[in-house]
Order: sequence, then C-alpha cells, then structure tokens
Amino acid sequence: MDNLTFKLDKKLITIFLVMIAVGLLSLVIGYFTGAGGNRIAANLLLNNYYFLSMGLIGLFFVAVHTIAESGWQTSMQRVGEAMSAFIPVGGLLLVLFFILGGLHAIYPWTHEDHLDEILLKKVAYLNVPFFYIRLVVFLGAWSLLAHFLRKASLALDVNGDMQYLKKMRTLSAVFVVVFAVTSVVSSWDWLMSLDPHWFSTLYGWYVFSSMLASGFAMIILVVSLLKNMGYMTHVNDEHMHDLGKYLFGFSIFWAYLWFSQYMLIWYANMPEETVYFIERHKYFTEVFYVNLFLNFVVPFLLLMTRRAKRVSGVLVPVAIIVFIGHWVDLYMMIMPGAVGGEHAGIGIVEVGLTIGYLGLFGLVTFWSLAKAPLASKKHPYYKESMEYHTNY
Amino acid sequence: MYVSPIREPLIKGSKDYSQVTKDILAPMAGKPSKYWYMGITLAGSAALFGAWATFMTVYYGIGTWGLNKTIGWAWDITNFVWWVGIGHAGTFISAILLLFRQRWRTSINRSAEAMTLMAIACAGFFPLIHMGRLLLGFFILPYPNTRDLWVNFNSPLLWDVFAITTYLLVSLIFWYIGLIPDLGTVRDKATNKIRKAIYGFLSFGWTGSARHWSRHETVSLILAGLAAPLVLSVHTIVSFDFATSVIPGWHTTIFPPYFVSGAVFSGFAMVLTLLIVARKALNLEDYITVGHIENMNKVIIITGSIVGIAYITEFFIAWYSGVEYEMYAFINRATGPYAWAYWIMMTCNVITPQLFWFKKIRTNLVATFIISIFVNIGMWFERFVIVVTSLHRDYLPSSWTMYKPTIVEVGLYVGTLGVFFTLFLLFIRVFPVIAIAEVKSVLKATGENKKDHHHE
Amino acid sequence: MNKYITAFYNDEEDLLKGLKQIKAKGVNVADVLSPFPVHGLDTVLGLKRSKLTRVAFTGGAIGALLGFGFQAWVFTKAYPLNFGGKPFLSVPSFMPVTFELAVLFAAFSMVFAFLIHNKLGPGAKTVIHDERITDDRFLLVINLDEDDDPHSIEDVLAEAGAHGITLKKQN
Amino acid sequence: MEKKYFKSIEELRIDTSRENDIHAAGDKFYILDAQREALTLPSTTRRDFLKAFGFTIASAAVATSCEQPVRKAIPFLIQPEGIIPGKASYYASTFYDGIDYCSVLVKVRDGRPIKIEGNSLSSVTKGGTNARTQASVLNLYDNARHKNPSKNGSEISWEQLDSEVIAKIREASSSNKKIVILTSSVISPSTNAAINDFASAFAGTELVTYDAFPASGMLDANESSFGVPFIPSYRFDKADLIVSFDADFLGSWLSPVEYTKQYIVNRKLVDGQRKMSRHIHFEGAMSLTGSNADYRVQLRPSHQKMVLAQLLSELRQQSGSATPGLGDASNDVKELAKNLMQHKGKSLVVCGSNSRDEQLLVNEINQILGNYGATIETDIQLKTRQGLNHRVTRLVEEMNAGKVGALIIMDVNPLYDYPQAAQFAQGLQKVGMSIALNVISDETSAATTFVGPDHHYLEAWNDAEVKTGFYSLSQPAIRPIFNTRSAQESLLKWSGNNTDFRSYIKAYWQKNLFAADNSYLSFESFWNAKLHDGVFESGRKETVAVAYTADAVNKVLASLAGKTMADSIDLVLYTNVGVGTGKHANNPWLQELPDPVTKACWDNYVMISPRLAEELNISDEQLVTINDSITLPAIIQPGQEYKTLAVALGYGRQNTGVPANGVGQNAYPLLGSEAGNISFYIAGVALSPQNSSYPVARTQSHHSLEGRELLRETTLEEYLENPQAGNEAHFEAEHHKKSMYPKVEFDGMHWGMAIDMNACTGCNACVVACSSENNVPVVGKEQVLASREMHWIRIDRYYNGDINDPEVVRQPVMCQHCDNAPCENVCPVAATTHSNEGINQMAYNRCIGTRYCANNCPYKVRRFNFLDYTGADSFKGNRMDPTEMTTDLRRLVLNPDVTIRAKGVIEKCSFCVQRIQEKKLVAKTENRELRDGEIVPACAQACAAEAIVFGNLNDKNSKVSRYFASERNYHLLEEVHTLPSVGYLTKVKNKSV
Repeated sequence: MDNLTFKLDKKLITIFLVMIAVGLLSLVIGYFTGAGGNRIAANLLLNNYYFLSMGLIGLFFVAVHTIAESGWQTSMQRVGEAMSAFIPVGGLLLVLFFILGGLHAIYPWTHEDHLDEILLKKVAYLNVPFFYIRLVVFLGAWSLLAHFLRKASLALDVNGDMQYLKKMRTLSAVFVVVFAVTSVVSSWDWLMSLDPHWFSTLYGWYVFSSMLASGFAMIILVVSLLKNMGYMTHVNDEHMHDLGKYLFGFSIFWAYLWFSQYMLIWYANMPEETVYFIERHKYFTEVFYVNLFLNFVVPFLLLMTRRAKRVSGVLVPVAIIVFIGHWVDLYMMIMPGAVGGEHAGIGIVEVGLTIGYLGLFGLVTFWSLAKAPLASKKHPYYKESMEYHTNY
Repeated sequence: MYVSPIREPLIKGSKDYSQVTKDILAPMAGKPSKYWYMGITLAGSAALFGAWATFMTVYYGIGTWGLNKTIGWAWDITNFVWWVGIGHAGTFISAILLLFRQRWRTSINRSAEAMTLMAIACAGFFPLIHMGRLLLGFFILPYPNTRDLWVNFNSPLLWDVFAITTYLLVSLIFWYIGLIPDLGTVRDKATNKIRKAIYGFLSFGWTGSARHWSRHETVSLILAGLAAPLVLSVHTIVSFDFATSVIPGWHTTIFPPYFVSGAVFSGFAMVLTLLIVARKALNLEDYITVGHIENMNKVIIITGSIVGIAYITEFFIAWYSGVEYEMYAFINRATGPYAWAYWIMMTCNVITPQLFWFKKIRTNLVATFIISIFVNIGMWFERFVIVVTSLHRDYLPSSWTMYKPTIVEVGLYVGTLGVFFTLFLLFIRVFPVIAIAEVKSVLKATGENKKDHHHE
Repeated sequence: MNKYITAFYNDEEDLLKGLKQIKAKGVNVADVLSPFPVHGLDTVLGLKRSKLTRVAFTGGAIGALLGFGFQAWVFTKAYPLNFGGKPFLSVPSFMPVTFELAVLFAAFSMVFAFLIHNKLGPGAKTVIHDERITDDRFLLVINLDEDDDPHSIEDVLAEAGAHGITLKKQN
Repeated sequence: MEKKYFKSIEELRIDTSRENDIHAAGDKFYILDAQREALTLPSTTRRDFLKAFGFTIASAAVATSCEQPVRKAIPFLIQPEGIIPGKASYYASTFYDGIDYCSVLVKVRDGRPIKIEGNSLSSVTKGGTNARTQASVLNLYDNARHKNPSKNGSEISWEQLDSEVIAKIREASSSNKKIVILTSSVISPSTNAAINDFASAFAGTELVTYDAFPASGMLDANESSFGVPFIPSYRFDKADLIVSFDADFLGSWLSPVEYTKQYIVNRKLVDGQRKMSRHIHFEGAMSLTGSNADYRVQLRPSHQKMVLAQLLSELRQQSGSATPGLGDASNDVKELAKNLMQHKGKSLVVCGSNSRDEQLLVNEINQILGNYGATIETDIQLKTRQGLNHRVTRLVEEMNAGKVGALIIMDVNPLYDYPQAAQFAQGLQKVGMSIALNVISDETSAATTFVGPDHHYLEAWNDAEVKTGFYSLSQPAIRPIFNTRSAQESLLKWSGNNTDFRSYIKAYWQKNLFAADNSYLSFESFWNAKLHDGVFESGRKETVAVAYTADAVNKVLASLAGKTMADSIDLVLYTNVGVGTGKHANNPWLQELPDPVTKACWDNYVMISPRLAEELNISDEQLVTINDSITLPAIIQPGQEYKTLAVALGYGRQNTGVPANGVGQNAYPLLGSEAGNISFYIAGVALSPQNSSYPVARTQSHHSLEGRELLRETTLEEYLENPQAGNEAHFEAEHHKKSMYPKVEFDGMHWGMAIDMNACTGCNACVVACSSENNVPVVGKEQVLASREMHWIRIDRYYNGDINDPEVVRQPVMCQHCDNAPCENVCPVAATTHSNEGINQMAYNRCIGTRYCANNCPYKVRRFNFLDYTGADSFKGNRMDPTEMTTDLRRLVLNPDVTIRAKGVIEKCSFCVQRIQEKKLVAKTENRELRDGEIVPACAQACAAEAIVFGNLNDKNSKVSRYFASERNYHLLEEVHTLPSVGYLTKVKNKSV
C-alpha cells in the first residue's frame, strides 16, 4: 500500500488555476466597478497576510512539536512543511504589494507631508525605510528557516540519521524564538499601524492567536482532503482528535484574548483606546458579532464532545467555518483603518480575491506535498505515531 | 503502547510495582529526621512572626504599614499576586500537561498540586488582611440581607473573590480525586489499626475496581479540561485588578496573558526550589530525575521569554502610544527612584532564565536551584514594580509620594512563608508525595526496565 | 448467600492475555481490581464509556446561567446602581463571575456524581479482597450462580495462568 | 396664629439660675430669613417636619452608630424654645482677636456653635473669611482654656478675686502708682467707654495698646505727613495698578479679608468682564500675595527704603520737581514710575514695612499720584493696629522702675510675643498687682498673680467699630462653658458698676448710635434689627482734616543721599495664614494647615533661596542657626530673593495646650527695631549650618508640572484676542471625547462646581472651613510626614520656570465627582456609587477599606483612615490623637450632620451633601424650587475671593453653568474621560509677553 506518495494530478491543478483566475478576474471587475483603490489594496493585504500566516502556522506546527519531542504528529509533519512552502511566495507578493503603492494607499502614516502631532511622535518607528527593512528581515528569516527545516527533515528521511533530528530541533528552536518576536512586531507594522493613533499591547498576541486557530483549521482541511483522496490512511481518528482539540483549544484561546482586549478597553473607557471599537461598533455591528459567533460559539459548542473531534463530518465543517471566521476577524482589523466604515463592504472583490489566494495557496502546498513522501518513515518517532492510540 | 527507543527513561533503576510502592511510601513511615524538626521549627517561628504582624495590623490599623494617601497598595498586593502566581504551577502541571500527555508530570504533579493549595491559602490571606475593616470583610459576599444590598459585580476585586475561591476548591478536589487510590495504598500498607482506620476513612473505600478506574480517569480528564482554563482565568482576573484601572503602568491590555505566563514561570521556579531539596531529602532521585528537572527548566525558559517579550512590548507601546502619562510611567520605572527594583526584576526574570539555553546549566541541579531562587525573587519584584512604581507617580505631581515598608509588612510576608513551609513539611509526612498509581501506569512505558517487559 | 472466585495476576499484560482466554471459555468476569488503570481492560470487560461528561456539562451550564442571571438580576432589577456611568447590564463585567461559577458547578457536580455512582465516599464500607491490589496485584472476581460449577472455572483460571485461585462465600 | 419670633439667645441656657439671664426676655430678633420662613410656613405638614427631624436623627445616629460606642445622649426634659433638634440656628456676631476682624454668622446646632461663616451683610468683609476666622470656633473648645479665676495658679472664686484685685488697685492709685491696662488695639466703642469709666474711677489709670504685629511705623509716618496718626482705608477695587512693597495684603497685612474682596473685583474675568488690574509686587521672601502678583520683583528688605526713595525721586522728576543726591534709579524703577504716572488716581502703592521712613516715602508717592481720596480714603480709617511701640517700651521701663502699681492684661501675651519678653517679665515681678484676663492659658497668664479669664468671643457680648462708621455686634452663641466673665464686666465691676456688659452696650448704642439711624421707631426694634444683621453702618466720617506736608520725607531723602545698598543676608520675620502671630497656635486645624507657599505645617523653618543654599551648601531640612539664637531646619524656597531668609512668627509657644507647646521655635526675640518701631526684618544676620537635619512635614513633595497641562494659563492680551487662549487642550479633548457606553443623563439636579483660578489666591480658608464642616480629622505631624493628611480639599502649588525666580500657580483640588468615576467601578462592596444628582457618594458604613478606589482615583483626593484618628474604632487603646482632638470638649465642635469616620474607612469630599439636603428640605417645606446659589458648600462659603461656584448644571442659567460655558473652562485630566463635575477657569495673568 503506497498511499504515501502523493501525485498532483491534472484535475487538482486545473481547479487551483481556475480559482486563481477567478481571483484575477474579480480584481479586474472590482477595479472597473470602482470598488476604489483603497478597498482593493485592503483586500490584497488581507488575503496576503492571511495565507502567509497559514504558511507560518504550518511551519510553527512542525517546529513546536519538534522541540517538544512529541511523536504523534510525525505522521502529518509533511503537511506542515508543505504549507510553509507558501511563505516565500506569499512574502514576495506582500513585498510587491507594498512596493506597488499598497503601502501609500492605506497607511496614513506614510503621508509624511501632513502628520498630526501624535504621528510626528512616532516617526522614529513609523517611517517608510525602516518599515521596509523590517519587512525584508521578517520575510527573509521566515523563508530561510522554512527552507532549512524542510531540508533537514527530508535528509532525516534518507537514513534516519539522528544528527538531522538534532539539526531540526535547533532550527525549530531558532524559528520559535524568531517567530515569537517577529509575529508580534509584524502585526504592529502591517495591521495595527492602519489605525496609527490607536495602540494596544495585547494586539500582537491577539493576532497570533487568530493565526493559530485559522492555521490549524487549514491543517485539518488539508489532511482531510488528502485522506479523502485516499492518502495518509495511517492518520487515524486519534490524530484527527488531537487536531480537533487544537482547533477547540485555540478557538477558546482566541476568544480569551479577544475578551481581555475588548473588556479592558471597554472598562477603562479612555478615548485614545475606545476609538478603535467605537469605529467598529458603529459601521460593522453585524460583522462584529458574526466574528465572535464563527470563531468562538461555533467551535466551542460543536467541538466540545469527544465524538465531534473524531468524526470528519463535524470536524471538517467546523474547520471551514473557523477558516472563514478568522478571515472575517482580519477583515475587522483591516477595513475600518484602511478603507473606512463608509466604503467597506463584502462583494465580488472580497470573495473573488480570497478564492484566488486560496487557489494559489493550494497549488503551492500540494505541489510541495507531491515532492516528498507524505510521511518520513525514518523519523525516530514515526513508529510511535503509527501505533498511536490513547483512550483520551 | 510503543515508545520510541531514543526517549530517556523517566524512572531510574529497574523497579517493579511493589518497589515503587515501597519507595514512595518510605518518607511517611518511621520518625521524622532531625532536619525535618529543624525545618518545622524555623517555619513555625516565621509563622508566629506573621501572627504578631497580623495582630498589629488588625488592632492598630493599616497605619502600621508604610502606605500613604497616594500609595494604597504595596507589599500586601505584591505578596498576594506573588503567591497566586506560585499557586499556578501545580494545576498547570496536572491539568495542562495531562492534556498534552506529558508523562513526566506523574512524578511531580502530586507535590506541585499540594504546593498550589498552600500557596493559594497564603495568597488568600492578603486580600483579607489588606482590608481596612477586616471584621466587616464579609460585606464582600453577595448574601441576602434586609437592605437588599448586593455587591459590585463591576469590581475586579470581587471577581477575585470568585476566582480564588473556585480555584482553591477545584484544585482541592482535583488533588484529592488523584489522591484517593494512593490513600487506598497507604491504607492497605498501614500496619497499625488507627492509621488503617484514618486512611480507610480518607481513601473513601477505594477498591481499584476496573469500573472505578475508568470513571476515575474520565473525571481526572474532565477536571483537567476544566482546570486548564481555570488556571488561566485566575491570574487573568488578578491582572484585571490592575489592567481595568486608569493608572498608567496598570492599564494595559497585555496583562492577562502576560500575568498568566509570569505565574507559571514563578510557579515552576518554586516547584524546582522545593523538589530539588525534597528529592534529595526523601531520596526520590529515581522518580524525580534530572530529566524532570530539565523539562521544568524548559518550561521556565519559555515562560520567562514570554514575560520578557511582554516587558519589551509594554515599554515599546508606552512610547508608541505617544501618551505622556504612559511614557512617563515607564521612564520612571527604568530611571526613577525605584529603578533598582525594576532592574532586579529585569535581571532575575529575563536574563538569568536564558542561561537554561545551555544544556549543561539546565541539567545542573545547583545551578537550577540558584536560578529558581532568582526567579522567585525576580517575580516578587515584578509585582512590586507594577504596584508601587505605577502608583507612586501617577497623574498629578502634587500627590507624588514615596513608599517604605515597615516591620509589620515584612512580618506578614515572612509569616506566610512560614505557614507555607510548615504545611509542606506536614504534607510530606501524611500524604504520598508522588502519585503512586500514576507512576505505575507509566512505569512500563517509561521505566528504565521497559525493554525487558516490552514485546516487539 | 452467594459464592465467588478470586484470582490474581502480577502483571497487567498477563492479565489482559489471561482475561481474553477466560472470556473465550465463556466465563464471565465480574470485575478486575488493579493498582492502576489498565488500558484496554474496559474493552475486554466490555465497559461502557462513562456518562460523567454530560453531568459536568449540565452542571457547567447551570452554573453559567445562574451566575449571569443573578448578576443581571441584581444590577437591573434588585438594586440598580450607577457605577462610574457603566450601563446597568454591563455584560463584559459579568463574564468573569459567570465563568468561575460555570467551572465550579461543573467540577463539583461531576465529582459528586462520580462518588455517588461508585458508592465511594468518606468512610465508605467496601470489601477489600486482597491488600495487594493497591500495590502490585491484578485481581479478578468471578461471581458464581447456583448452577455453575466452581471447579471447572478454577481450571479455566489455572489454564489462563492466574494465581491464588480461591473460592469465597459472602453472606 | 401670631407670628412667632425667636427669643433671645439667653433662653438657650438650660439652667436659668443666674439672675442676669432672666431679663433678656422680651428682646426679639430674627435669625436668618430662610430659617424663619422654613419654620413658620403654615404649609409645613407634620410629615415634612418628621422627615426633617428624621434626617438629622438619622445622621446623628449614623454618627454614633456602627463602630462608635454610643456616648451620652440626654433628651430634653423640657424642650427649650429656640432649639429644634437637628435644626441649625445662625447668629450674627463679630470675630476680633486683636489682629484680624471679621463679621460672621455663628452656626449653632443643639446649643453648640459648630461653624463660623462670613456675614454677607457687612460691607467690610462682605461674607468673606480667612483661615483663622474659620478656625476660631475650635478655640471655644480649647482644652487649654482658663476654666476659672485663679491666684498664683490655684483656683479662687470671682468674689475673692474681685475683692483682692480692687484692694490692690485702690492701693496702687492711692500710692499714686500707675494702673496700666495693657490691651491689643481696642475697636469696641463700648469697651473704650468701660475703660474710660474705669480710668475715671481710679486716678493714674493708663491704657497701653500693644499689638504683637504692629503698624506703628505707618501711624508715625501719617502723623508726620498729615498730623494725625491713623491708618487709612485702602480701596484695591478702585486701583488699576497695584504696587505693593512687601505688603502681604491678601494674607496678613492689616485687613486681608477686606482687601481680598476688593482685589478680586478687578481680577475676575467672568460674566463679560474684560478689564483686569495689574499687580506688581516687590518682596524678598516668597509670600502668598507675591505669588499671586502679575509681576513679582525680588527685593531684599534692607534695599527697600532706597528703592522707594529712588521711585519717589523718579516720580518727582517726572512731575517736574527734582531731588538731588540719590543714586541713579534702575530702569525697572524708571519704568515703574512711568507706569504709575500713567495711572494717576487709579493706582495704589502700599508698603508692608513697619519703618516710619519707608511709609513716609510711600505717602508722598501716593500723594504725587493723587491716590489720596481716590484709592486711599483718609476720612474712613481702620481702627485695628493702633499700638505704638514706644508706649510699650516706656511701659516696660516704668514697670522695671517699679512705677506700675497694677497691671491689667486684656488677652495679650507679651511674655511670648514681645521681642524683649525677658525685660517685660522682670518688670512684671516689680508690679504691685498683675492680672491677666486672657482666655487661653499662655506664657503671660502663667506669670501674673491673678487670672480672671475672659469669655471666648462666642460666649460674650461685644461691639466693634473696625472702620470709621462701620459698627458690628458680638452676641453669645452659647452659654459660657467655664466659670469665666467678660473682661469688660470685670472692669466695670471693679470700677463699681454692676451692670452686665450687654446692657452696657445697649445703653451705649442707644446713647451714641441710635440717633444715626432714623428708620426705626423704637430703639428696641433698631437694636433687634442690628443684632439680627450683626452690623450697623452709620456712614460716619472722620472729622479731623488731613493736610499733607513733605518736610519729614525730605529729611528721609536727605538722609539717604549718597547711601548705597549694603550687601548682607537679611532675615524676614512674617506671620503665616495659619497660626499667625501665635495667638491661635493651640488650634490643631491651623497647625495642620499647609502653608500656601511651602506646603509645610506643624513647624516654622528658615526659607532660603536655592542660590544661597548652594553657596553655603545647605541641603533641604538641614538645621541652621541664626545669630546663635535659634536653630531651625532650612527649606530651600524657589523664588526667594538671593540673600533673604524668612522665618515665621507664632511658633515655639510654651505653657499652652498640647497642640502648640514646643512646636517650632519662637522667632519674636529676633525682631529688630528702627526708630522705636519694631521692624519685621533684620539686616546682616549670621547663618551657621549644623550638621544634622530635621524633617519638616510637607503635604506636597513634587513641585513641577512635568509639562502636563493640568493647570492652564494665559495672559490678558492673549485672552482678549482669543478667549480660548491657553485652553486649547480642552477643545482638543472635547473633539476626541468618545465613550463606549451611553452618557448618563441626570434628570432633576446635576450638581457641579466651577473654580475660577484667577480669583483663587490660595489663602486656605476653604481648607479649614471644609475640615470644620465635615469633621475632617487632624492627624498630627508624624502622620503628615507619612503623607497621610486627611484634608478633603487641598491647594496644589506648582512652580514654573527658573528655580530662582519661578512663576507660582495654584489649583484647589477636591473630589471631582466624575460621571465616569474610576473609583466607583472598582469598589467590591458598592460603598461608593454615583447619586442620581451626579454626586460621587461614599457610604462609610459599607466601606471595608480596600483602598482600591483611592488607587484608581487619578486625582488622588480620596483619604484613608489609616489609624483610629477619631476614636470611632471599636477597639480600645489604639487611638491616634496626638493633638487631643477627641477629648469630650473638642468633640463639641463636631458637625452632627456628618458621619464620624472610623479606622479603615475611605473618605472624601461630598460636595457638602448635608447642606444640599438641608436646603432641599427648606425648599420642600416652602414648596418651591431651589434657587441658584442657595446651596453653598463650606469651601465656597468661606472663600473671600468668591473663586468657588456651586450649583445645578442642568439649569442652563445657573452661575455654575455659565462658568462651564466659558471658553476658559476646562476639566482636570479631561483626556482620561472621567467626566468630572468640577470645572476650572484658566488663570489669566495681566502681563505683557
């Protein structure tokens, strides 16, 4: 039984290409139906960031479990690696986006000529050159680490030489440390500075928790898709159960951070902070609550039971909902600042572009999956992962 | 179940089940050592000091402390938060590590949980004693009364009441449920009648029936599932005490997760401080191995680094916010009259734990012990910095003051330490310090002699 | 007055193997007493998964509703007060207490259910068949009806490598 | 029913044994109108009355319930007329202690005077008060009062005292020795009459007027300039340009309350006023008045005479008549002269010095400027400070020469406050008979043979003529607490006249004053009306014509010719707004009152300039010795002139009560003299630092604003072209104002307070008034050192700019009663909540003292009872009362409408909610709406500067709403969005930038 060598067949490729086409088309339509430069830019940023974070979580998934010396996930390690293949692609697109006017279009602080005195105080940090330096450093570090980790992992698969495992551990540790800092700072740079007056110390971690939930939703989706296509039969209910638990846990974690940030600002009621939520309450009332519903209520209630986490019939739909939910969450973070309450909306551009990016992401991920066996047999924990059963 | 050969054994020495029972029950048997007596005398006298300080506070009033019109909280709440923080390791180990299936927890969760309970008891003392009118403290409970007067559910202090109580109770039953089978063991190993009777009573008539075991596992798991968010909520709510306010240095949104990781950080430090001594004194080195210590040290690096990042975030955002009060609060922390406290905190919490990146250090018991003490100190100062340096210079310069502790405040702190260690010393005499049944259940998988048992 | 047989193993893996044989011989094992939970035992004995989770959920739900309801009642009906201009129904403020009560109720309802269900509790009277079942022995209990014959069963047990096979009476 | 009036105060007395109580019957007078209406309104239903009654019973119950063991509560057997339990009555009276004058109303509850308020009917003090006036009620309950007549310290009866004293006096007058009555300036015509009666009864009687803090220099100067020794009445309200040479006219100079009232007329920029006077102040030591000036010029006291001379000659030149020989004036002086010439007749130059020469110079300066008759009135004269130093000097000589047979001391304390107290004491030994009629035991009464204690002014009848034609009356508000007797009655008795002083005054008024007012048919109605009002302004003017002669001043100028200014270290001796001359040193409220400049209390100290301190490397609170006589801690005082030191008088009392004994050092012995006049500074002092230090209790330790826009300022010019000037931050904040929850709308009342920082002088009267009204505990020096003072209102003082010559800004801060109050949110037991009238209220009985609210208050106005300051704690023996404020006697001053706070409870400003309730009830019983300005919190009531306005923000026409609408209005820390109910009006200084 060789369900471990994945072949990227024509059908799948065409599907992805079509999706990409839809994306491009919607871009054109959006442009001509006068969706407005800001709105298009904002959507490009949104999807770019969203799918880049998918890649990052893929990498994070591998890295964390490697340093935690856990065994069960080795069976699906490749999926994480494959997702991380999107990091350089998404990164490049992001750089292009910024260079090709995206930055100036939606970031108020880039308009050096008229900055109010609050923004003038921040110029030391919020200035274009420094912004680009940070951008390049972050993307560079991530892409390189992703590349080398993948390399080490493949090498380990050749003859299970322990030195590669050690190497993986070192690289993972480095990545986790780097990511801990960069994920926070990048969220300030690319998202928080869209409302350049507003600030919240929790913001970075809030964004990270959102990434985690959506990222694991994506892992679940990719794995289940593969299983559907008859691959990775070695991934059993126990594994799915664990992934389900992650999705459940991280959704609650997200809700916890959302509440902490919201409640503290609501409680102190200081204008310099409340302006953020007041804006969102005012123009995005429905979205505001939908966000909470999709990302907390749904996974919390549906994934509570043991069964739900083990049955793909429940797990997959919830994963999809959470995936959409965090897109909405990101929408809430970006649109008010970038487009403004009056002009934002959800239309062809939003939907189309998302489909497009999803296609691209899928293409890259599965293309990378096809390049190596779906499980690293030589991995010292592989057997553990195969004989994996637990009663909880 | 299969365990990869490259994994280090968690239990040293080829032991069979009865050996495990013997080893773990050993510290409870026989007369206590003279060190034990020395320890309890020391701890007891510290507790007496605390009793005196308590009397002074209740009789003469909070005026016996160093507080003033501007600084309404200082050592009292600092100690409170410090103790609550320490009280986080136990439940974290037993709940979250259980959910993450970290087998190495089995050797330490029992004592860690016990420590949690004692720490929470000590913590709970401070919100009470810090009341100006302790005797009317019951006002804080929402009990029906003729005036139809209830409490203020907006107040984080009130949330504390619920959080701390819930946490104490749930931790208690969690701990006790885990204890029941082992108490059965103690009962069955007991030689004299009284002992048998007592432990028979305490063990709830445990028989080890398969049905009981399967339900027992479910209960432990669900309790873990409940305790995990509970642990987070407790220190989150403690952090709300500060974060909901409008005082610069107190009001910042990162507090909840940052307090939680700080709590786990300090909690593990205290566990290490205790266990490094305990494993030697009770010769349990085979069960609490260097491997365990190393794992805990890893948790310390992670949580310590998270705390470090939080410090830096706070500082950066204070500047980034452009709010002059915020900026001043943090400049004052680093350069003001209490800068020394700030830098002690920085050194102990952010720099020293980084030494654990070196395997040599994180596997060295002496180094670990010293660093764990550093972390305990550092985390105390973190709370001191947050509470005092934020208050002593807030909005109106006309009201800025300084704070100096008095002997009474010192007494209260030392007193709780005394109570804490007294309880711990008593604990190791009356309860098994390691979860016997749990260790047995993973013995095959992780014991040194697993090879000979294992059927490939 | 009913009779029953007890026998023990010294290792859980032998126990599991033995049990399989015994069951194959159609002997019904009433219970197994062990020093720690033996995985796979519940399947062999055909024990159903515990329903305690539902108790916990119900308890939690009740706690949450009670917590929120009470706060809402106090602040809007019983004694509405103006605290710093906050709305009377200040939902975010109610969350912490609601959560804590949910956890408290869930935990306690479940633990009490557990104790009651198992007839365990302070000073509960139970039969201790063998003092080493809390140490290193894995003991099986086989209840005998009037009609079935002790010796045949004892043989089955002996075959399955069980030790200390004894016939006991209980009045 | 026949309209019922209140009977005479005498009927307040529960026992009517003493004969002179009875015939007061028949006298009728009203108490305040509001009260009369409230109680005579036929529509007053029983329910309303019970409510009114219940309210006070409740509050009284609260005051004694909870942690406080219930103490004596004796119900009336027969309810005396005039006392409605829980209803306060107000009696007009007059406060005069030989230094300060103030026409007041005395608030009496259940027979106890508990509060002093200003009498708005007086056109001298116009309802204003100062700290000492507010505090004077506490002296009534002073533990250290003389409780009965005594001889050599042992108690005797009045009869015995009278017989012995009369014998001695006879003996003295027969052996034609002098009989001297030593008293502070007497402004009471009846008292003068009584003294004259006494003098005519005993040959050789002589009246010696002795002021501890005299103005004799001015009297002498005016004698030489105008031929009459007098103190004119100044009109700061008529002056556009005020130039003060070291005259602290808002704090301690002559008649500060009156001057403050006048001063603010031209300082307030509200209700459309756009004109503002300019105030230029020359001084060495930083004073209250100086720190309020538009321009403050540092001038060493010993240089003042020369500068005045230069100014004068400059003025003479500019008005065409030259004076040779004087050093060339500095440009400032030239500039000043020009300025003054531009304001001829609209300027006012005053000088606080007690040097005859300097006053002479000032006289001519004002003469040239034509200020006499314009801003200075000579036909209306101030009657206080009449003491002439050389008379006292002569008395001391005579005493030492044994020429004095009897010395009757009327409530003065020379053994403490006379610079040569030692000689006085020696002389006292040689006096045949000495008797002190002092109220509170002090250094002098400890040395005299007899003590015949006088009533406290709240127990006594008296009258006063503070300024020509401005009469006022004192009446008892309580029956004498101790076995005391009115001093005047003693004099009358000894001179053989047995009438009580009340009838004596009546007789005097009937004879001399009734005629001046023809609007009354009978004298009785005249008398009742005046007694009700407390004042009578006859419009009398001085008849003696004054003509200016310049010879004296020319001599002075001549004497100055060719002189240069010496470079020496000068020491200024001043009296602060608290204990003043030391007469009130035994008053804990005043001792704990932070000085408006240094914010220090419970001590006197040496103020030293930062520059000099650095040179002599003296650190803050280091002990320094002056002229080897007294050693005090140094306080480095920004704005102090380079080589000017300053020490407050009034400290270092002995033989008086616990609060005062040994607090600080007595600086009177340091006073110098010039031409027979005490001078308030000495040039060329020797300053030797000790190598030890001494902690000074200060309520504020940080003096910089740290660049925060807490206190907003602008200049007149900027303000006139843009009323929002200096207040931009407010409109910025308004623009960003956002809230996550709906704004609470208050139907009915929404109480608010506005504070005009242009008017506020920082005089501290409000602080004492607040303590008195709200039973704020006194905590003593140790606790203040620990930053635990309890004041509900404080006056923050900041320095701006150069430390050697900073701008001083002040800001009264009390609870801001925020509508989004951070403190309310966090109280776990709901002890502090928001009332439906916008008041941030404290339920003391609910408070468990977590101090969470205090931490979370951005204004830090919440105060915590760290120890048992009030004796309300349930434990015994843990009381913290270093100043004996909780003795039964002192407790009589407590306001029963305000709960006594127990140990461990948070307290704070309540907007005087008890006053709001009281007036609401009055309005309700009269079933009408509350009138704007009807409710006046204690602080606002006390404020002579009318800086505090209180009222209903929902009423758009109320005064407070008008203030809030002003472009100058802003809220403290408004960017934090606490929505305070207190507003501040930006400070406008009249200076060109």
